[in-house]
Amino acid sequence: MEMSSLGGIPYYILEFGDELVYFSPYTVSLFLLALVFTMFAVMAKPERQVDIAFGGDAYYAKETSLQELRFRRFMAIACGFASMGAMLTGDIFNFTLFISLVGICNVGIVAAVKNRHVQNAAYQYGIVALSATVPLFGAAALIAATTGTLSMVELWSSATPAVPLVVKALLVLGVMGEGMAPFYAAKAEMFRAPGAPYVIMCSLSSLLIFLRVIEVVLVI
Amino acid sequence: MWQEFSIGVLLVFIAAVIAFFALVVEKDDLHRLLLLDLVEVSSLGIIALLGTDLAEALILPGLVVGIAELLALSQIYVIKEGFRDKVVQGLNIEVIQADAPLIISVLLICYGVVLSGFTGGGVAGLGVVFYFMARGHREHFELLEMASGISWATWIFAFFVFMFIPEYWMFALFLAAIGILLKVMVKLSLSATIWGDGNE
Amino acid sequence: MMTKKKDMLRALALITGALLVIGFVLWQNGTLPLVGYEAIIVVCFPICVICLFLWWMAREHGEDIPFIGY
Amino acid sequence: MIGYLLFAVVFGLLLLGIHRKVIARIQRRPGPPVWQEILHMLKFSFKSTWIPATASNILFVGVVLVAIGIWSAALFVLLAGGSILIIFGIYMLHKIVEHGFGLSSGSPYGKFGGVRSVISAASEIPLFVSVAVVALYTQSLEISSIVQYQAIHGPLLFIVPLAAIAMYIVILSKMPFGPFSIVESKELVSGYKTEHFGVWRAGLEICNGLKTYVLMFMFITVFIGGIPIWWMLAGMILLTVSLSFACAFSPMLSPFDSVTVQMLITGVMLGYAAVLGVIA
Repeated sequence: MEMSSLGGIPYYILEFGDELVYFSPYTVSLFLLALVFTMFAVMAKPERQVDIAFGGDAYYAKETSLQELRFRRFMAIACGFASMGAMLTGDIFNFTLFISLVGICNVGIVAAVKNRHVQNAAYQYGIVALSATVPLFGAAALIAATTGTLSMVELWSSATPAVPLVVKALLVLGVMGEGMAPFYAAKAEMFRAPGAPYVIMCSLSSLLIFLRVIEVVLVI
Repeated sequence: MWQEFSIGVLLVFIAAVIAFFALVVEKDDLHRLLLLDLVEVSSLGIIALLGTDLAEALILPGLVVGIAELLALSQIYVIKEGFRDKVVQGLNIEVIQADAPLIISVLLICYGVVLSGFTGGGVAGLGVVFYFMARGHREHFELLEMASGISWATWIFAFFVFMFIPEYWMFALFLAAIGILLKVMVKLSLSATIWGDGNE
Repeated sequence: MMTKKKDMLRALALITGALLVIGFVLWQNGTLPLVGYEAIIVVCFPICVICLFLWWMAREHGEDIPFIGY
Repeated sequence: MIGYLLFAVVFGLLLLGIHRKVIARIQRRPGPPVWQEILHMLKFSFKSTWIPATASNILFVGVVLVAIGIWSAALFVLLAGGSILIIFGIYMLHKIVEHGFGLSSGSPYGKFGGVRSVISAASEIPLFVSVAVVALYTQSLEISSIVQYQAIHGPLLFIVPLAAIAMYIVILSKMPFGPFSIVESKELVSGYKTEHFGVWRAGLEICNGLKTYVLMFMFITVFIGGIPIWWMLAGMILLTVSLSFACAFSPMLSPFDSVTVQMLITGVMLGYAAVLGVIA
């Protein structure tokens, strides 16, 4: 499939030697969304989540301590930058690195909460994210081995040999492992954590990297 | 050559499958953390099989990300299990209560400084790790982090010298060697003290 | 205090509304490409709408529905 | 352009009103007038509002702006015949908006609505599969190329009926009162939008109108082809009525059943795509 028929015709391709960054309508719109939500994480105060005291009519609002807030805000911003990078980069290996960074940051965002259930969920998620680096980096290395290049623009051109389907599947598997956050929502332990602007960064970054990997897999 | 690469990839994948199987079967959180390292190594194996300069350039970030994730996870584990408040007073073994650790550490550090660069940093770092583990420590995380940051900046600065004023390459070389030596040493010593002793 | 806030909201609604109109005129002229005009709409339209609503919104202790006044 | 945008908002809200009316008639109630949703939007716009004390202030307001912004962008991409992948992305990111609405207020009802919207992520995969099936035939994801393909080969509705059904179910899951609308079920008060009242709700209504318009427009364009605007509007009303029948005759599923059904549909769609891929 042609590159222009997928994410639109690229406006601009920026090259640093063999690394490259490219701006197509698709990547730019995803990038801007990551930027907007990172700005929210920078500026917004965390909400004070209202909880009902069990067995009575009393309710109270959870407070987020300043130290916890600082750390989680930092992690959320780092996560935003990592997903912005993953949206724009045109280099397979950089892409995988950014994605594993998103994985670490997502773990970091929830791990700072002082709640055993939340930390347990973060730990399990971390194990999945870490083991997902095997298919992720493996796929990048196999792409380099089978085609001799890691640049997406070169992979588009028909001159380079096609990437095997198995390798694409490995790449998708890796991204799915790193971006597990939305699926952990089903357990609700992770999202029980207060701090909306930061928790939202988890699910946003996961969705964004899913969306980008679809494009990457279709074009290479 | 393609033949050899295919065999190598096959072997690495078998290793990865074994490691993943172990990870799935294991139920204890700490053991899973340890097994993760095994899993991680196989991904480095696939990259290493490329056998080019590119592979070398790719392994380093891969390794760094892997180690960072591992450290973060072990930290979460420590907090999750409430090991944070446990006081750690060094290894309580009779032999290393004497001056032996000091001498060994000094020797290792001197040798490391002579070697310089990445390897030297590793050797010297080992000396520091050994000293800390033997003697207990009252470390100052901020200080160690600052030293690491400054040495990293020196390293980067040296690269700029290489790029813009190559006449001074000798100076830049020494700067880079010392920078990376300090950085690796400090990083290693940090990992020796990470199972905190509640005095931060 | 309350009126100051309202003034600011009205000003913001007017500014973004003016930007929308200017964008339209420039697009008709051909100086601004369609994509640029659309970008202006995507950014300004939500701000304009919300500020407009907040401006004509009923006050806390005033009448329930403005314009009609009961 | 801005005129078209406003028209899309109003017409989308009208479609939602028709949806309510048809459901009411099926249930032998008189139901509200069809322009009720438009009146709702206007009414909410001058109700007094504030930001709850427990809310995360900037996020609380910001998601409303983002919600309107992304669907305006989706409308423009659709009109320009751009990539269907971008619309797919915006559709998925609407989930983040819902999540933001729910989490930012601090209310437990909102939070559960937001979390439910995230677990219903299973409904997106049929959409992707149907997009992939379409791409298999047209060799492009540009809407303009899809329209051209249909001008030559006839509507995709008859070529890949299962893909059309999958996308129909995806749109169904976004309609209010449907079997999959677990995010707005009544035990959660109003789900993710519980705490967004007054002006914020008016903004959300604008977003809903745009969203309905864009989704219906996309369905007709992708599966029937480029048709004149009057036929398009008539088609959208027809589509809405059929969706209303589907909503009125089916109970709302419990969250886990809803996700399970959507997963089953996804499985069927994946199999279908694989079969088509082998044949093609």
